[in-house]
Amino acid sequence: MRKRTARVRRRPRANRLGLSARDYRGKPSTLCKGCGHDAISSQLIRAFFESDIRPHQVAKLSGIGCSSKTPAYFLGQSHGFNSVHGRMPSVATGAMLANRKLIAVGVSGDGDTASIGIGQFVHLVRRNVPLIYIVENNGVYGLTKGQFSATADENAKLRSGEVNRLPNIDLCGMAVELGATYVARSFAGDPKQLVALLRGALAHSGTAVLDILSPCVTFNNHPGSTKSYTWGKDNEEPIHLLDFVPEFEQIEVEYEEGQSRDVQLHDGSWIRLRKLDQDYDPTNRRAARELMLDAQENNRFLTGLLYVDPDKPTFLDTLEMTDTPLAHLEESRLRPPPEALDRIVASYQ
Amino acid sequence: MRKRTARVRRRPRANRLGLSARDYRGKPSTLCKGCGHDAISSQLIRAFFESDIRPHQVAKLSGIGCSSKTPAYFLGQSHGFNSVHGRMPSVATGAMLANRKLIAVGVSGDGDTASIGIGQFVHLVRRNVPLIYIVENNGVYGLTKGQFSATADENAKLRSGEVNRLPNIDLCGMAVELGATYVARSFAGDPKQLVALLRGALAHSGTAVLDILSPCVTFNNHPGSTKSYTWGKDNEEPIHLLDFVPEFEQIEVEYEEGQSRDVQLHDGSWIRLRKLDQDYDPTNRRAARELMLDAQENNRFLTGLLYVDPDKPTFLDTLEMTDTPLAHLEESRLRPPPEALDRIVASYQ
Amino acid sequence: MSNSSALAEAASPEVRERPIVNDLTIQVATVNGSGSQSSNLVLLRSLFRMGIPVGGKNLFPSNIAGLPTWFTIRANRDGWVARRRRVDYLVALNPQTAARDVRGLEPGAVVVYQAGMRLERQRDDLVFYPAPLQDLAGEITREVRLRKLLANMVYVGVLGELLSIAPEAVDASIAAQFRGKKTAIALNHRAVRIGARYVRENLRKRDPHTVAPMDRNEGKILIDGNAAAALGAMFGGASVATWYPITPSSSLVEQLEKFLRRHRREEDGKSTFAVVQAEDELAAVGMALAAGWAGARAMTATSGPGISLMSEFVGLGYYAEIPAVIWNIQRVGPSTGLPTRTAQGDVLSTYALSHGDTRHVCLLPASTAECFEFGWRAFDYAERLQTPVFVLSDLDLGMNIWATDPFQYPDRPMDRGKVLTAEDLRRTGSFQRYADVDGDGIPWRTLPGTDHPAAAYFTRGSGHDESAEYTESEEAYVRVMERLARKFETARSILPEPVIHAADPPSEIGIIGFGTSDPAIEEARVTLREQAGIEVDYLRLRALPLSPRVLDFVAGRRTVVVMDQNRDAQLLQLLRAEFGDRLPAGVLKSLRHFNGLPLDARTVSDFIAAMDLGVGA
Amino acid sequence: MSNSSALAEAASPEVRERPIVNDLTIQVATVNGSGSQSSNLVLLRSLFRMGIPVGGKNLFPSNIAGLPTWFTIRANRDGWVARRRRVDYLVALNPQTAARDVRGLEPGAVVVYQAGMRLERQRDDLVFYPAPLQDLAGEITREVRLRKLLANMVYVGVLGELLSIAPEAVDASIAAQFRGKKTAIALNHRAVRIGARYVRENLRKRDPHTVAPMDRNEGKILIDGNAAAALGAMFGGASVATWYPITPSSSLVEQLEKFLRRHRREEDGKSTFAVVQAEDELAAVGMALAAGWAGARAMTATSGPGISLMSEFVGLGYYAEIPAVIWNIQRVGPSTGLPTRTAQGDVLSTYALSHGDTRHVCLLPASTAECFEFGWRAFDYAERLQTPVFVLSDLDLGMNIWATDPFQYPDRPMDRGKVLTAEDLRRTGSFQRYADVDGDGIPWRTLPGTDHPAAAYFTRGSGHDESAEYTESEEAYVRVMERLARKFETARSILPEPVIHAADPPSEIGIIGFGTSDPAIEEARVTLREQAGIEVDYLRLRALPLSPRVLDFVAGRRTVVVMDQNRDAQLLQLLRAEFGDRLPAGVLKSLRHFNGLPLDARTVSDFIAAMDLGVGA
Ligand SMILES: Cc1ncc(C[n+]2csc(CCOP(=O)(O)OP(=O)(O)O)c2C)c(N)n1
Ligand SMILES: Cc1ncc(C[n+]2csc(CCOP(=O)(O)OP(=O)(O)O)c2C)c(N)n1
Ligand code: SF4
Ligand code: SF4
Ligand SMILES: [Mg+2]
Ligand SMILES: [Mg+2]
Repeated sequence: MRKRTARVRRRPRANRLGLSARDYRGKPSTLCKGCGHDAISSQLIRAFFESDIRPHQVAKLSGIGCSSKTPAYFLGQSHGFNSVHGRMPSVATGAMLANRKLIAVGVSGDGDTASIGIGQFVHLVRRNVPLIYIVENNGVYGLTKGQFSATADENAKLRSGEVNRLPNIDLCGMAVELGATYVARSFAGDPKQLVALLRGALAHSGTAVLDILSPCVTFNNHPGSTKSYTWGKDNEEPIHLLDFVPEFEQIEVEYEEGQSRDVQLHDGSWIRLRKLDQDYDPTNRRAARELMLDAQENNRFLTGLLYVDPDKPTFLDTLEMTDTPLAHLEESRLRPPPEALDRIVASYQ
Repeated sequence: MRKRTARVRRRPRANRLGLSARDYRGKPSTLCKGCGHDAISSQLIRAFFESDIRPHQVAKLSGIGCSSKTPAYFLGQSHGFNSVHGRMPSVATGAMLANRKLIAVGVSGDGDTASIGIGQFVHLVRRNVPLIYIVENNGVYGLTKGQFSATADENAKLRSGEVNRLPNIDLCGMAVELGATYVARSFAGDPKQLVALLRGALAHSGTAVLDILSPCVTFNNHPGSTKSYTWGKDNEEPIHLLDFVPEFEQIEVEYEEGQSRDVQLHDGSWIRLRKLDQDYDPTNRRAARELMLDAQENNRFLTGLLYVDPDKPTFLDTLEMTDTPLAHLEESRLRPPPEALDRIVASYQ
Repeated sequence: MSNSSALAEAASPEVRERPIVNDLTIQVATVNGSGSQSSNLVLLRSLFRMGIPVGGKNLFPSNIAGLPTWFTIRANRDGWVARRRRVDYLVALNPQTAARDVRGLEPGAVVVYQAGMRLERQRDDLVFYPAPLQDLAGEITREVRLRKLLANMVYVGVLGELLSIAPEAVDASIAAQFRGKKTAIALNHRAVRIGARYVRENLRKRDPHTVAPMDRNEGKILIDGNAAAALGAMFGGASVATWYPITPSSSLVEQLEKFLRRHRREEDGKSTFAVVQAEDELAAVGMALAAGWAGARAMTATSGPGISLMSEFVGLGYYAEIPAVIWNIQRVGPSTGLPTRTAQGDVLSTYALSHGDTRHVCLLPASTAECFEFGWRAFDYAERLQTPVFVLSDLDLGMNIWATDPFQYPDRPMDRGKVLTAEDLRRTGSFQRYADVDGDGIPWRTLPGTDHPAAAYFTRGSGHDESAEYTESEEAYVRVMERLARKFETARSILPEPVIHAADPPSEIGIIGFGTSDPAIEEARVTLREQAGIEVDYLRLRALPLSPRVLDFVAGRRTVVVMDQNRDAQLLQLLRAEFGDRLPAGVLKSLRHFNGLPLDARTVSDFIAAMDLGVGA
Repeated sequence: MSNSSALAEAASPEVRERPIVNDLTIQVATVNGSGSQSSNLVLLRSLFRMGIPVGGKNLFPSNIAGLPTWFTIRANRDGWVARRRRVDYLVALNPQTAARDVRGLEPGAVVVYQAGMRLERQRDDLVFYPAPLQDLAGEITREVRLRKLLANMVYVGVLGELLSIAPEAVDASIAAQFRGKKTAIALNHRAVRIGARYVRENLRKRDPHTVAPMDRNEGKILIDGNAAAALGAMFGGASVATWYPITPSSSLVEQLEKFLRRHRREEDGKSTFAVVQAEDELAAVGMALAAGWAGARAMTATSGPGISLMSEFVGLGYYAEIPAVIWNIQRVGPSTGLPTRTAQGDVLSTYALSHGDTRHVCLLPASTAECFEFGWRAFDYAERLQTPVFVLSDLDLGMNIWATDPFQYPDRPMDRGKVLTAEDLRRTGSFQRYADVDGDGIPWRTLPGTDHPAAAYFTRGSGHDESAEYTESEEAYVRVMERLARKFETARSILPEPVIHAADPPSEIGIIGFGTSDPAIEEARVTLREQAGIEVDYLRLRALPLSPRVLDFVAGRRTVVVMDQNRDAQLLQLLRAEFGDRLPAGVLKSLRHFNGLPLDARTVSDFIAAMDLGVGA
């Protein structure tokens, strides 16, 4: 069997937990050689490794599709759940209800999220469930052989010549509209940015939506495609350069004043945004919406951290659950004593 | 049985078709006395009457809920289809595919649309299917006795004291984000505005989304509710005054220059927007998004025609169907001749 | 044996002249949203407090206000509380239906009504007691809304006086109903007294019905099945409950949440549970399954359309072997159907829910006590068997009010099933998620978050082998599917056995039923025995897959009636599909009742009495 | 009679020395995405053009590229094209599986493979023909991708030469495969010739297999079931097709759209159809039902998970009586299961899809010809019966390639069912949507847009009476439900009858099956007759609800095998559930095959040969 996941680039042999990158790998990928999804898996491996996450704490959730298969190809020491088409959000929510200590990473496709799954996407975002929600966006249904998905751009063409006559759904736009708290767009061909965004997402407390252009080399990588590697490379406009600075590292003043912006995330770590053309403030929802509107109207492929609200309470916070994961509660905390039943029964007499 | 629908206010006895308002009525309503939904039914009756629509051309579609029952209470001479919960959009789409000459009016509730039905809502709007999509929005599930729906405002309280801890879904915001072509917000307690918006929707070619605050007198009309009549009356801020001017009426220059704005709709008729505080241009998507963001952030109840794009092709246009409704095609146009089968068979030899 | 086609209902009065004590059906015909529910509950509870067996059934429309509603109280000294067709006392408050309601009465019945409605003109074979309920309430208040409400309590007073209901019982019931609200209690007391006074001063008792104290309710409680189910779930340690509102299941989770808030908050105010209103049933069941996967005691509750929507996810639960409890409070289908009427119409579709070869464990409670018991046991079965477990209740059981002995606190610790901890893994080194280690078809699992490198496995609804690896291997697929079939046999052996009532020696005639058919069947058995000399043995199913004891029960009998509250004789189909040739030919007879009303005893007894009972009869 | 447990497959060679002509199974083991599909089709078509009965089955993984795939061609002079377990010629191109593939061969089998793979070391009882396929292709091009593709065509040349496939047939098949693409045709011709040359120059024929022209394919075509279904639908006047992609049903609608674009555009370029890719299966079926409601000939197609998701809507279709056609191309469940494997696992769940008392008309095609025929007839049934009609195909039928006689153009005009026009209404003045005017349980309907004030009615999934008015009346509910049951009896009487093959006098042994079990059953019958002297009569079901003829077939036989391609013996369950006591005891025996592969004849013949055939045997 070929092994194609996760050739993690030069890095320390072990992370602060003493684990090697190998401990973060999964089964060999069975995706097409060159599929964008495999590139994303590699960056996931790297991000979890670099962020010193204990693999057993992670739950990997997905729907159905080529993209949704990928949780088998990273973090082999984490529980995974490849569920049903379009329903990853409810599965992630249920898992987090049962065990709030889990670190949930959900992988979905554009078909899985924007078509059949858009309802669950909306409600997950609205709830701000702690979850890294990765959309591996290739504008087509890979696994069912290349039909257009709802993120395909208007007038995009398939290799067969088929034209998409419907406007695309902008998942980042939707997410911000719905009050999402961490919204980013990235590109499987931009590993550096992606790993920073993933590490930022790991440091974030609520839902982190990452809409990642992830070319389908088999069905949507032809000249003229607006989801191909070439298109991505030619059109990517990062809105800033991103560095992730863990809490335990000192933030060094490395850039000139006004050249960068630091946003502190929920766990105390920082995202450093190095200014490019403009000074973009991702904590400003209005600015985010304007930027996205501009991108939508002018078909610009803006990548980076579009919006972040580090402090909004998560769904789990609003539920006021006890600290112990519900899954770990022993019988004495789950089953009220006989006296309670007696009292209740008495109230029905 | 009580009769409580549709006491249409003073108006000519007959419309241009020679029909009276009575021809536009339905069965007696079985909703609670005072329910906002009944007020909307009355304005629907009035709008169809005033716009001289032949009742038999209309198809009424709905999901499940108190709101979704209302198609039985107006336009008794039109076919109606009270389908399943949250799926009115697909039913409307299917009906229009079969018969593109129908005038489709869909009625849904906030539970029906924003909870279980949000996925179909998104895709209907994205397709721009010709349909007047009315959301009778009361922030609760009326028919199942008053649970919060996803349009309930954050921190809204039920009579029981139950607090909603989740942010609301702004259906108009979603609609504009998704490229909707006619987006309006209104209030069951503002019949004049509502009837103009409905008539405008009848003149529009694509999807017209009307998100109408429609108080539930039984479960969500208490002091402190943000979906009550009182709240609506106290907080409604019309962004303009609206008049509908049918194509056959001359637009008279009745207002001073700069005091009003006229938008011509697809069928040639006009919506006249009389300026209030600001000069709002509903054909400007960016302005619409800004306005809605402002409303969202400051919890303002802005009503009126938020956005309109009269010229965007509808879903039916993109399908390039023949003019005859598919449902009316005779056998000779549906079944290719034997020679066609022979040719096809030959190609498989 | 008698072939009479219309036996009377059990213990029904033959002689009108003698007083008829503690055998009475009261029906209050009103309009929903009019606030008569409190009065009806006070009436019900008053009889209950007098120690008389009672039950209350609410026949309500699928809307919120303004449509006809009938609340029926049956009080019966012998304990029969199934629906009864005959109404003895009609309280006719709804002008929309009064004429029809009166028309439907049998001769001798009583009508209490708002004076002025002129119902007395309609028939001359009834006893009419008009009373100016509104005016009488007007003595207390002129405020319209309140007066209307109090008028309802006036009829309680009227009935109390006419039937000799103990005033202390009424007072106590009012106090219980308006718990703590002093003014309300006082006003309602007054309304009752005014009603009673009116009777004493203006009406002459002309009917034989009366009640008298008994001692049949010692220690008993009055409760609806959904509340009982909720309590059972709480004492079963429910930790995650996800749901989407739908009649008649909403009140299960709504009451569960109330109980949990009261009894499952810890000292620091934090909860040991999460109740989540999902965006729809697909999300509700997805959350529940994932929570079960992650180790919570997870449940959801729904009805008809919700069950259909859960279909895809439930197949995943079956094949990926995930515990969760799903209550199906059945209502009348197909489609939206009659959402406020009762049925047993989802037996087949729930048992085989989802595409492909799927089968589900179903528990079949027949009483509020079983709702409670299955409420906690369902979690044990789900976690033991690692599969979605359905509990098939129905609207009649779930939303109507039943008297019951107090619930039995669970008699055993929770069974959390085969879960390997990190410690276990440190001992064993590894595990295979889907291997049949113990020969019972049930594999071992680990929970996400288990701190051991070998703990993780990958859950999927696609083909997998014993190690939970993806595979398209024919052999692996067949092995897993056959093990699942074996697991289902294990389920068959551990689920609640049927309850069998058989004469000694056994009767040649039997009946098989389940769920809310129970009270009507039991009553019919007595009627048949007492009035027609027919002894009917009875097997009540309590779970699917079917127990083999059904075969023993059928074997050797001449006729076994299969009772189905659905059109398609679903239970009969299931018996036939599953037992096939093992069933003797010509023995099973189908009795179907599917008009949305709870089953009544006469439907059963008339059917059996009219059967050609064959040789020797 | 013989009890031997392993009969040979029909007409299989006993003697290896004599040449074996036109009885051959070729299996090409490769990796998906490697482009061998064209070569396999050329091979298949070449044999077809030689007049030899053939069929092609693709066993592919549920992924896009890089995983093992096996394409199997069976050529058989007697016309048997069911799957056969024995492989005579293995073309081993996939190093991942070569060892296992070779291990699985029976002695004497042939292996063609890339020289250097060293497979010859593995066994000494096989015939090995190594060939440097890649190098040979390298003679044509050095371009890597193209060379890889052409290497596939080289093996066609190799096999052609080894088996004496007519070169003209190969050339013509290449021309057909690459229709019009001149360069491609030329390159592939060359590759074939290079392969053939290699054989002539380097290999000695050491196996008995060979082919020779026949005339069994006169006028026949090669087609997959989904294309046939699509054609049937088009000639049935399909006007609205809504769908959501899912294997193995996607190719049905994708091909339908292609046909429609070519044959259902009018002179002005406008379409007389709409094909819509919906956002999911709920929307797809919702659109289809509403389109049917509004008068279109509406359809959708899906598989396993999609069927489950359609459940709620389908119940609405049943109860509100709306025509639509739903193709279920069955794959292996439960859940995601094995999406690229075949099964008959949705029989029960589709037949009773949705909560409450629902039943659905199902058509059961067994051949591409029936896919075509049911493709158009399904609309007639749906509109006549005003109900969703399912067509239960499967992956084997839908996606594999079958030879068939050309399809019969529909022999009757479309049946648009009972629709009242404005004119009709002007005559009658009014109508009742759900009244049983004609006694067949089928009511009349009007279409939205009908220009008459009495035309409109209100469609709902909630309780309704004959006038389509909302009601919660028990009586109205029961009336409507009983009429629906009557309508289902009408369906039973008009649906395609079973096909029965019975000896004269009838055999004591029978088999009941449906769908793609057919070719294996037919082959097995011949094997049993010829090799074991066992005559097996055969009833092939073509529709649900079941025809009463099944009872006649079972009656009087000693043993009737019920063939199910599922674990749970779903057809057997259905027979028992529906016919109950009318089935004689001890006659039905279940034969289940559920490993995801198409059924082969030996599974059937071994089972029957090994049965204890009872008295006198
Ligand atoms: C309910 C259901 N419908 C349809 C399918 C078939 N299906 C499998 S994957 C897929 C689409 C995948 O597209 P996407 O999410 O974009 O993933 P990609 O393969 O492109 O990564 C579909 C429609 C399914 N598995 N389940
Ligand atoms: C699949 C399904 N789930 C749940 C229900 C129960 N149900 C009926 S109406 C309704 C909510 C209605 O709320 P909304 O759409 O806001 O309408 P309203 O009654 O407030 O007008 C629900 C959940 C149902 N009918 N079907
Ligand atoms: S088909 Fe496309 S999305 Fe799927 S694995 Fe291949 S390249 Fe990736
Ligand atoms: S419950 Fe609320 S929404 Fe329903 S009819 Fe009554 S007022 Fe209207
Ligand atoms: Mg995709
Ligand atoms: Mg509502």
